[in-house]
Amino acid sequence: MQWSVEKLLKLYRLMFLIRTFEERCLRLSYQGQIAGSIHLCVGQEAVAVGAAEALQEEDLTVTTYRGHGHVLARGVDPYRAFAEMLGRRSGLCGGKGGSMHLTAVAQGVLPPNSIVAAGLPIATGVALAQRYLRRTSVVLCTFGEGALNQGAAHEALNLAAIWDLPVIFLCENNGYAEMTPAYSMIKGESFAARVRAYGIATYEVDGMDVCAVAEGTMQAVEQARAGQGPIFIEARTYRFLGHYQADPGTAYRSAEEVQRWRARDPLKLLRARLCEQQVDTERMLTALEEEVKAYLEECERRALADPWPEAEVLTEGVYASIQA
Amino acid sequence: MQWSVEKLLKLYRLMFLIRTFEERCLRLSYQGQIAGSIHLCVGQEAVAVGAAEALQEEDLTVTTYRGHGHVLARGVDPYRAFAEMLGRRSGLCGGKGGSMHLTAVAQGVLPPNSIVAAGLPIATGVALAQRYLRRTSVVLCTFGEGALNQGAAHEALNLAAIWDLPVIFLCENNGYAEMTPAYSMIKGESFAARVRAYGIATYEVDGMDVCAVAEGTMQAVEQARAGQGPIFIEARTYRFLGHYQADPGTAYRSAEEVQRWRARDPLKLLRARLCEQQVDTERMLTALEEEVKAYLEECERRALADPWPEAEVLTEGVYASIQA
Amino acid sequence: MHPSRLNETAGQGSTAASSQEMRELSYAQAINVALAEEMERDERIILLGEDIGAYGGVFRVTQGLQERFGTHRVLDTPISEAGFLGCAVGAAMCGLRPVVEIMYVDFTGVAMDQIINQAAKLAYVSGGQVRVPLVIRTQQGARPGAAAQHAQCFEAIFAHIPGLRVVTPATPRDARGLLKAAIRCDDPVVFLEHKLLYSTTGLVPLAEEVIPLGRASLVRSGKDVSLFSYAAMLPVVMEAADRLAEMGVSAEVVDVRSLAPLDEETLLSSIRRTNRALIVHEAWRRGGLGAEIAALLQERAFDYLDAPVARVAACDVPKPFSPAFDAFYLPTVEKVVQAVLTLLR
Amino acid sequence: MHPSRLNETAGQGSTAASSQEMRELSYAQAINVALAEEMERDERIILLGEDIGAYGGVFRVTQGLQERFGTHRVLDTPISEAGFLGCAVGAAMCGLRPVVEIMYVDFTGVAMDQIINQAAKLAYVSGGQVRVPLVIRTQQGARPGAAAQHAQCFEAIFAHIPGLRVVTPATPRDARGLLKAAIRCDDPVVFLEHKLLYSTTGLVPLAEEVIPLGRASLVRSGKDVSLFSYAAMLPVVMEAADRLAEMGVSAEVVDVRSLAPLDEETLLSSIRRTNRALIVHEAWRRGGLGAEIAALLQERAFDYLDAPVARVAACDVPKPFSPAFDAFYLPTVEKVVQAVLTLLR
Ligand SMILES: Cc1ncc(C[n+]2csc(CCOP(=O)(O)OP(=O)(O)O)c2C)c(N)n1
Ligand SMILES: Cc1ncc(C[n+]2csc(CCOP(=O)(O)OP(=O)(O)O)c2C)c(N)n1
Ligand SMILES: [Mg+2]
Ligand SMILES: [Mg+2]
Repeated sequence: MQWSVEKLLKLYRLMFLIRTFEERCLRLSYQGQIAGSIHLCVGQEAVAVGAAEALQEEDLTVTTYRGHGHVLARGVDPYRAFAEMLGRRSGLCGGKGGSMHLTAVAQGVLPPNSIVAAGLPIATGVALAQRYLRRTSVVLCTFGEGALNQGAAHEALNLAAIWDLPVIFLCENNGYAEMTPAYSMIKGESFAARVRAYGIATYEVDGMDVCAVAEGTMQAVEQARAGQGPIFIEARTYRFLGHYQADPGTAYRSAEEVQRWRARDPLKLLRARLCEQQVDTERMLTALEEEVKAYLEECERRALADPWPEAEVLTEGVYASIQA
Repeated sequence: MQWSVEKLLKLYRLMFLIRTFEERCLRLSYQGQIAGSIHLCVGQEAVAVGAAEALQEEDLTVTTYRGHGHVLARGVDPYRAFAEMLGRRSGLCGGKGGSMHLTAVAQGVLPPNSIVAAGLPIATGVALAQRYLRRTSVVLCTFGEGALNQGAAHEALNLAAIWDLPVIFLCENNGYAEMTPAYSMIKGESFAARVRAYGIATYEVDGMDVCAVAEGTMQAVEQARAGQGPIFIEARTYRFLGHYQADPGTAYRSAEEVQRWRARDPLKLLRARLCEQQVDTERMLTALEEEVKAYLEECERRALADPWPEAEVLTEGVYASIQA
Repeated sequence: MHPSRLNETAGQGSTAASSQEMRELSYAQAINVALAEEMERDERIILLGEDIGAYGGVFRVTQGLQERFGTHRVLDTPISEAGFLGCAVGAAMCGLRPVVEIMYVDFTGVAMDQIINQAAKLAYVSGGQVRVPLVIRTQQGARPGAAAQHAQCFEAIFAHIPGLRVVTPATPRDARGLLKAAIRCDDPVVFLEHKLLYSTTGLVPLAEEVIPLGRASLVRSGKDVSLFSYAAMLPVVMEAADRLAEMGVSAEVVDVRSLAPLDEETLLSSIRRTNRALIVHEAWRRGGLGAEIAALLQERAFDYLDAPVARVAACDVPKPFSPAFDAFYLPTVEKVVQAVLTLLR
Repeated sequence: MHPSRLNETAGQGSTAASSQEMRELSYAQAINVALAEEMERDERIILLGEDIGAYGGVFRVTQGLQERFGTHRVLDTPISEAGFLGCAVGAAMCGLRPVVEIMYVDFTGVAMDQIINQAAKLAYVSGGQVRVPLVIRTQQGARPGAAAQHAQCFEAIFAHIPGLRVVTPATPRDARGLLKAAIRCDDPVVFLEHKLLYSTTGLVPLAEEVIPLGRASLVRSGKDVSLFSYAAMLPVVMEAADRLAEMGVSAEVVDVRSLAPLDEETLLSSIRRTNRALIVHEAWRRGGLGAEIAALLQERAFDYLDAPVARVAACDVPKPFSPAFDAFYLPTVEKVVQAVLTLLR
């Protein structure tokens, strides 16, 4: 597929924005500004940006606690994402969701999940609704390879298969589930074989190459939108940081392994590709990066200045109304 | 494999005993003597008897609500099984379990389960304990094909695979889960493919041919006992009656289909095989049948005469002791 | 009880019914009618569950609905409760109004994450960006010969979870009217039927009747003691009330029916008049809904209490199979009468 | 309280400790010590859970145990709670004594069938042919920034289920002693740790100490009011008691710690002396364990009550993320003090 420089720059900008957003979050966490656990996708940005590139505005995303990238890639305002992670009134969920539940329905982002694999059945239902309502939307459902050890994942794959639902199951295989190496928890080498056994076609893509992810996902989206049922994509990727902010990510993997993957940093790879295509890429990218940095700094500053939610809203919204 | 006439007669006797036991249960149910649901395995006796034939005394069985056959095939006293189903004090579980939980630890029968697929994780743990305690026992875990749509089944298969546990997963594919045709709930034709994706070897056997089941299970038992991990056997079979006593089994399958399978009644098939091997089979079998009938009539009679459990035992056994 | 409340409740009971044309339906039929009427009214309603379509449900509740509304609206599912309940949560967030059947409440064990962590929470955590208008229909309770994994009552578990509504009808009329309200409600509702009630019959208005969630129903007025109960225990309690009447004791009976949120006012107004209360349910006593009601009544009506709020419930053991245990395990008319007599001593 | 009981309880508290050599341990370390000591003593004990082996557990509770006891005794599992919990049930029936770690209590949602329908019932339905000596260790509760699916307290759910024992320690000493008892118990025990307590420290005897299940602990004597609480709420309640003391109110504090079966006698003897009680827990109020305790106290000590039994608990909403909500959502010292003052009015 041909990728225009503009398009590649757009993808680069988004990946850089996600990276910078998360680095800021990590700092805010260390400073005690962001409370609780945050699960960063640093290193996995190409998966988020590539997949979102393949979606139309009306498509829907069901992601996880490691979903900041997927959320921002759908065009969600980073200021409101910061505000949510900071627990402010202006946050996407008014401070009720936090890092693990960044919801933005206007951008097609349904509530992300922090129960491993719970999103798969939900995404299947989202897809059922699309088809039932004769919408052409497809559903992007993202999860880690560890989720495929959870029973709910299997039930969902089977349902999506027998009902031919328009879901793209995007498995981000980053090699670890928390501190556990992926291949120590399965016999053999293949997660995808499990999925094929349900009668679902599977692709594998290089999760560090945003164009490869986008191309794979586009093909999947096309099939799903054409009513050819669910598709499974396994993106081979890596998280550069730990499982969450309190994990340096060093106890269970070698520095050498991390280095090997960092050499394939999706930002670096795209930068290299851009450099091949255009002469003054470096200058353009530097300018772009400066712009993004300044933008996010401003977003963060605004969010930090925002007020906390008020006590009264605590009890609001548990039920739709007192009386149905 | 060579099967002696004595051995075949023994298998016939057991299958006939199970058939007769269940027919008596059905009558007792219609008479209101047995309360609640009973799930008969009429038509599937060859699976129970063939599988048990492959086991040693120290091996363990984890079966289901449709497990009367598996329980009796392990040599459990039919009188105590009747008594349990009748809710009597002398029942296997003192009347606390009933049809769905006929437990007989002395014969290697652990508590059967009435939650679909819950037995698979449990059997996996039973196998873990055998290996840990350096026992050579293997575990026979039986379930229907419908159980493979339940997440717990997948989790268990994966655990058994990665830990190489000595479990024989025996799937009785009788074509229906309650009133739902098996193949309407999966895409494609294969349950076994799912299992192979976990790195577990699978066999398929003719579930109406007791010798075929026994041979397949023997091979599986040998492998499992040799530490070659779990094995999956799919026995193609059919239940001649409904899902449970209140289901005539006619609404969702054709009379022609039932007839086709009844033509392969495991008792008939074995009778035919015996006739080929020996001249006066008919007479021997008739005598054997009469003996079994009389025996079970007596078992039932005794059980019916037994007293009900007393009120005091209701609260006994919920906890091992008041104070740990 | 405020007079106005009394009238309201009675209007949903039987007094006001004289002006309405009625038909006799079984509890199972009443649920079937409610589903059909609502599906007719609102295309967004779909049904999911095991054997509910072609077969019409193991308890025959969904009979004829797939034929009438099509396989796209009445979906037979694999044995995957977590899967299809989760699927319903997703569909509910996106414009459908799914009604899921979990064949026995006991099987919610395999789908509890989707109920507790997903259905109950996603609307709230999203800050109201989504709602989850989902009905989880299931049936619970014991019947003779039901064993430990097919006889439980889980209302206390569901009622403990903020975000869930829990309802349990005792009559065909309530079954229809409450289910219609549950389906129209924008929250996840756990709708608890009782296996013993399916074949019981009663009058149900021909006309539309939506019975609001969150309201208890006064089914018998009395002045000496308040009996709070629901579902299959209600007939037991009514029989006990008859017996008590013969003994000169006037018992008021309230069908709690909406278990979460509770209709606190109706319960409180009753006990403020009778000064004594007994709660009867089939769930285990320890940590059952009776505990919440007792705690609430003594908190908010302490000065009205002439005796402790009492409870009659199932014995705290797994339901044993043998019918010989049933009278010891379950609440009975006799136990209710005795408990009331103790209260009055 | 019987004097004998009081002594017993105190013996497990601090009075009798003077004769014992003590060491300071954190709550997490105390659990680690208990596991190590028991595993040393009894080869049948194995551990299963996610990231508990090589890594030593996300909360570092099982640190060093795999190294010490081997990979055959400390098993890292896939993310399959229903699978490995069920596996532990099976192993427990056949001679092992598994201790399973479920990383957050919230994740029991995916394994609830194995807890409620299997672990709790199989011994009973088998008529005692098997027992299920299984410990389910998990941790619960809120901390700042914990959102709805990582901050719940499910003790009321487990306590409702006959066949389960439910325990929750508040101190390192209790953590060690109660866990040892749980491991030695032949029943399934849900052992609820609290994430906020892991880093708290306290004195733990060097010598063997097994603290019996089923006994509450009197941690502070008082005469005006009884405060019943447990786990991470205990420090809150103790601080409230200090504040109340400054105001001239003498509050007795009982650590309920064994939540099912409950130590009814200790709770009753306390309220019979103080005539007023407040229950404080972090689980939701509606249908929380406080309901059971309140119901019980008014049932069995009605004539001793000078005021209704009161409850302070979490607000009935999913735990919202923002720390700004915490003081409104959770019980606080202030709320406890206010509730007591109301009781005394
Ligand atoms: C049901 C459940 N079990 C355990 C956890 C704790 N947990 C959170 S993330 C995680 C690892 C998930 O691994 P993977 O699916 O590969 O996703 P990744 O974090 O690598 O993106 C675990 C075990 C959980 N959130 N839910
Ligand atoms: C978790 C769960 N869901 C549903 C049921 C109700 N149910 C009992 S048996 C059954 C069908 C099982 O089919 P299969 O596994 O093929 O076994 P079979 O009955 O055919 O032997 C169902 C759905 C149950 N017992 N447990
Ligand atoms: Mg991963
Ligand atoms: Mg079947």
